[in-house]
Amino acid sequence: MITPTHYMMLSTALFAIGVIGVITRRNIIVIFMSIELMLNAVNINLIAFSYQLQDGIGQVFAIFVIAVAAAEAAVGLGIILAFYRNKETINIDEMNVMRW
Amino acid sequence: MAQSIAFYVLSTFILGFAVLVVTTRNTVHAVLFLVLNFLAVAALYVLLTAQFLAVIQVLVYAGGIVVLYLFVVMLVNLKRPPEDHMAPQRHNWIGFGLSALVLVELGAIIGYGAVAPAGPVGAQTSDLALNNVERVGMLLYTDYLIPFEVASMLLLVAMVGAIILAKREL
Amino acid sequence: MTTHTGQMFDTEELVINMGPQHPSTHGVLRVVLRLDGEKVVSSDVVIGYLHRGIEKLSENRNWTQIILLTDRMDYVAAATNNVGYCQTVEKLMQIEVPRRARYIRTAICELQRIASHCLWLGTHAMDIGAMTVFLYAFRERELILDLFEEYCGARLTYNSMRIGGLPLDIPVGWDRKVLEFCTIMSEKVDEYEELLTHNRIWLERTRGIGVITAEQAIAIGLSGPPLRGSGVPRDIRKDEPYAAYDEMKFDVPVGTSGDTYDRYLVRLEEFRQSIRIIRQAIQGLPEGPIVGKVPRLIKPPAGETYHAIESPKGEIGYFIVSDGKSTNPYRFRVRPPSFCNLQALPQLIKGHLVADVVALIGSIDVVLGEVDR
Amino acid sequence: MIDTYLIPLVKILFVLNATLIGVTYMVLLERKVIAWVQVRLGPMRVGPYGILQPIADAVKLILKEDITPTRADKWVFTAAPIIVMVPALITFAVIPFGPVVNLFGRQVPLYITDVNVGLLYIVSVASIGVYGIILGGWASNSKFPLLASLRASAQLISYEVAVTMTLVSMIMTAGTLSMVKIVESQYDQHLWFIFVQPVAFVLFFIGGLAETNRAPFDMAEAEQELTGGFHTEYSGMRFALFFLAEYANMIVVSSVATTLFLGGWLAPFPNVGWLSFLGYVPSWMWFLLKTFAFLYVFLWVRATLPRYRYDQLMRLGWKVLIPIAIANVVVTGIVKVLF
Repeated sequence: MITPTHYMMLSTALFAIGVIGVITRRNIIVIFMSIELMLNAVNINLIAFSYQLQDGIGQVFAIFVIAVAAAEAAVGLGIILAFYRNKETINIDEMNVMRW
Repeated sequence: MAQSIAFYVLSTFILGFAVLVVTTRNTVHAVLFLVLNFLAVAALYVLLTAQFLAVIQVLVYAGGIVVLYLFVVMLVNLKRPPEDHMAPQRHNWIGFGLSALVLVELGAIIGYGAVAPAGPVGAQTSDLALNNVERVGMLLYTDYLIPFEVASMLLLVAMVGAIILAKREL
Repeated sequence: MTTHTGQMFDTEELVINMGPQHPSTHGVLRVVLRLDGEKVVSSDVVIGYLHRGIEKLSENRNWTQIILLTDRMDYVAAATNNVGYCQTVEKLMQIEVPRRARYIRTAICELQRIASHCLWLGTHAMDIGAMTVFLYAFRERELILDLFEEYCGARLTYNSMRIGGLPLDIPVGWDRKVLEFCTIMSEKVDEYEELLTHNRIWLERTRGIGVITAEQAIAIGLSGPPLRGSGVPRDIRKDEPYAAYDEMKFDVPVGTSGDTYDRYLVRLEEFRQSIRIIRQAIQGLPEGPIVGKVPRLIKPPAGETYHAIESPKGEIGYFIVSDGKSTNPYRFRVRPPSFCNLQALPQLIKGHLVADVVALIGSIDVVLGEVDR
Repeated sequence: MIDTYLIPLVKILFVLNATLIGVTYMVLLERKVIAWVQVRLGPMRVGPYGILQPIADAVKLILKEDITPTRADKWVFTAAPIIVMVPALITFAVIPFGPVVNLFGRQVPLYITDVNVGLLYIVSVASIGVYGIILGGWASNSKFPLLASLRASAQLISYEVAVTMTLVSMIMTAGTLSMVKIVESQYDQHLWFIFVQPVAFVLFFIGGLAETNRAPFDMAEAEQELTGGFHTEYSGMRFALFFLAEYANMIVVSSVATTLFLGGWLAPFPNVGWLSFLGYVPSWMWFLLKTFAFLYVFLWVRATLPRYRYDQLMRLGWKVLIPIAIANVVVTGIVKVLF
């Protein structure tokens, strides 16, 4: 029998993978993707509880999370493109100046 | 029983593809694994009777956001691998340590938490499962109308912002 | 760490090799495009993939054999090449061509113009994506090829002229068939117009694309429909009439804005004018001999001459030097219209999109056999 | 046991096979129809009137050498045609070919499944197909395919917005997302939705042409411009998959249009007395006939119109179709509230 604990474990593990990705990788696109993984981990939790409690609010919040993720991806990737055009790199360790 | 099998299979896919996303060197491959991960998550949503969200996950995440990632990956046509430069002050073990800490912490919360009750009986035929779209839609357009409108404003702002950032000359 | 302070890097330009093996460069034209996204920043036109040395070859052939070589230049308008060459030699030798021969030459030239424009229309429309027009245009071209086959036995490289006149008189009943063809063709031209002229997509694809002003066109040395599309009413048939054109009534269509659409309209109107000329030439065909007084051994006197006629693609001119001693020309040089018109291509496609490049190559109507010779 | 596993399995197999055969014959139909438009005969050599041509084509494509360019990304190159083909096929899961009928003494619905998010399912699955196109172009490691795949993906994403907005107004009209219920709702209202939402129908048709990369929006595979498009480097069976997926997508779009606008499996004029004999034609037959009519229009358009330019296509999508689609949603909403 699958209990909400199972879903929480899954979501925790997914979140941890996302954290590792964000911290260890230097390719900023991969870092962004790791953030998406973390957002998905959150969504899994929300939906699992929505199912458990038979309440649609969890799903509503998940939709908001997706909307925020879309906004984040659009702006973030725009910044990456603008940055790449100027510096020809997407290595986050080289993004160490506030202006150029 | 079938639900358990489905859950474990999907979990394996989700975690396995997530690990591949984080570890693959080739960014395009990483994006592909991300898509597969999202599709598996969508299947998990179906398992949780959130059909509408599963469809939105595929439509918005897999079909929209990740395509954007793929575009950017293809546009930043890199001449040298992005990983070859590493700041001297950078220590990867801190990252692993931190995430291990997060994992332990969350595990502890789950472990010490009250023993969770089993899933609701007959969830597959409940109202939320059968009229998923209506229920979620009702909530979105009544109780959460203002957050919904704020989210739409956020998307509009993000759209304008992305265009201004990415366009070379306006 | 490398810092590029104050320096803006642009996204890399994409260099694309269009051709020599590309479905819409009309043969073996190679265009090297430097693209910014899909926009053409600059381009190089590379030619010479079909060079056969026809001009040099001609210096080692006798005067009659060269007619056959001229077939191979603009192979979609071989008869026009023949006429141009024969008239140049006639001018050098001052041979009077009988009136009947001149009338038949006129009719053949105009038939050839329709055939060439049919091929142009088909491929040009095909480049822009309207593939049905291609087959319709080829259907009518087929009728012309049948007429040519009946007249001289060949369907592509006719070798249909001789110095001083024609090799053969027209077959019995040929004139009637040509008139029948004229009736069919004038209906079909309306059909093409129905498919394209007012088609929204066609208008959007051709209007304002590759605009070239009259001054620019003259400066580049354009001739034929591309020049007339820019509004310059230059047509050798009118300005320096040859064959029987001085006895024909026809108009020279000109465009106004010099874009792809105008060049298209000019050529479509030329279809109708050609039909008009053919009707006049066939209906008013005089009786008489078909060959003038030509010596057995063709050996023009020493001297040089340039003579140009209006081929479907523009001004095709022959410059021939004879030393008066040998039975082959001392120097043979062709001014091919495709080659001169092709010079406009880099200027035309600059700033346009890749899709327009194929439309513009089509709109100036080049034949690579003539460009490279 | 039979109802839960065997019958769905048989239906899946049947639909899958019928689709694949339909797709191959779609190719023949296209060649024939375009040939007739162009006063030609089309394929005539293989079998009487060329009806065995698809089989000959399939044999040829299977036997051809499967070339992978040297510097291509092998995995992605192999995966791309599959990614294009699979979404095109699994969309048929929710398309209703007919109502529940009595077959060998059993109540069998003539659709594989009826999910409560059917229409959104189709849209979302279709949005996966774009990956195959992007990746196919990218993995070939060649310039023309890359250019074509960038074109194609931008086109698909833009028109997806327009089509989805159109479908929103249809959802509002029908009041449901389930494909079966949409047809039933047309039965209840005694009106095909094409008469309720003519604007949406036109938008959907134009969007469908663009979504399936058909003329006049076929710049992704514009042979005259890009020497074949994103599948230039593909050969043999992999190319065939791309090719078949395009036709499968056409059938999907036609089926969805039939379901949404043309009353799905319903017979026309059920109220006209002397036309009641139309009701004797089986329901799936009506569905197929309507789908076929829609497909024919696809081919007809291809044979008639020139090709749009890429920027014009984007302008049409963003500045014409999407605003009209949104306005249509608003108008539908207002009408719904008022009446």
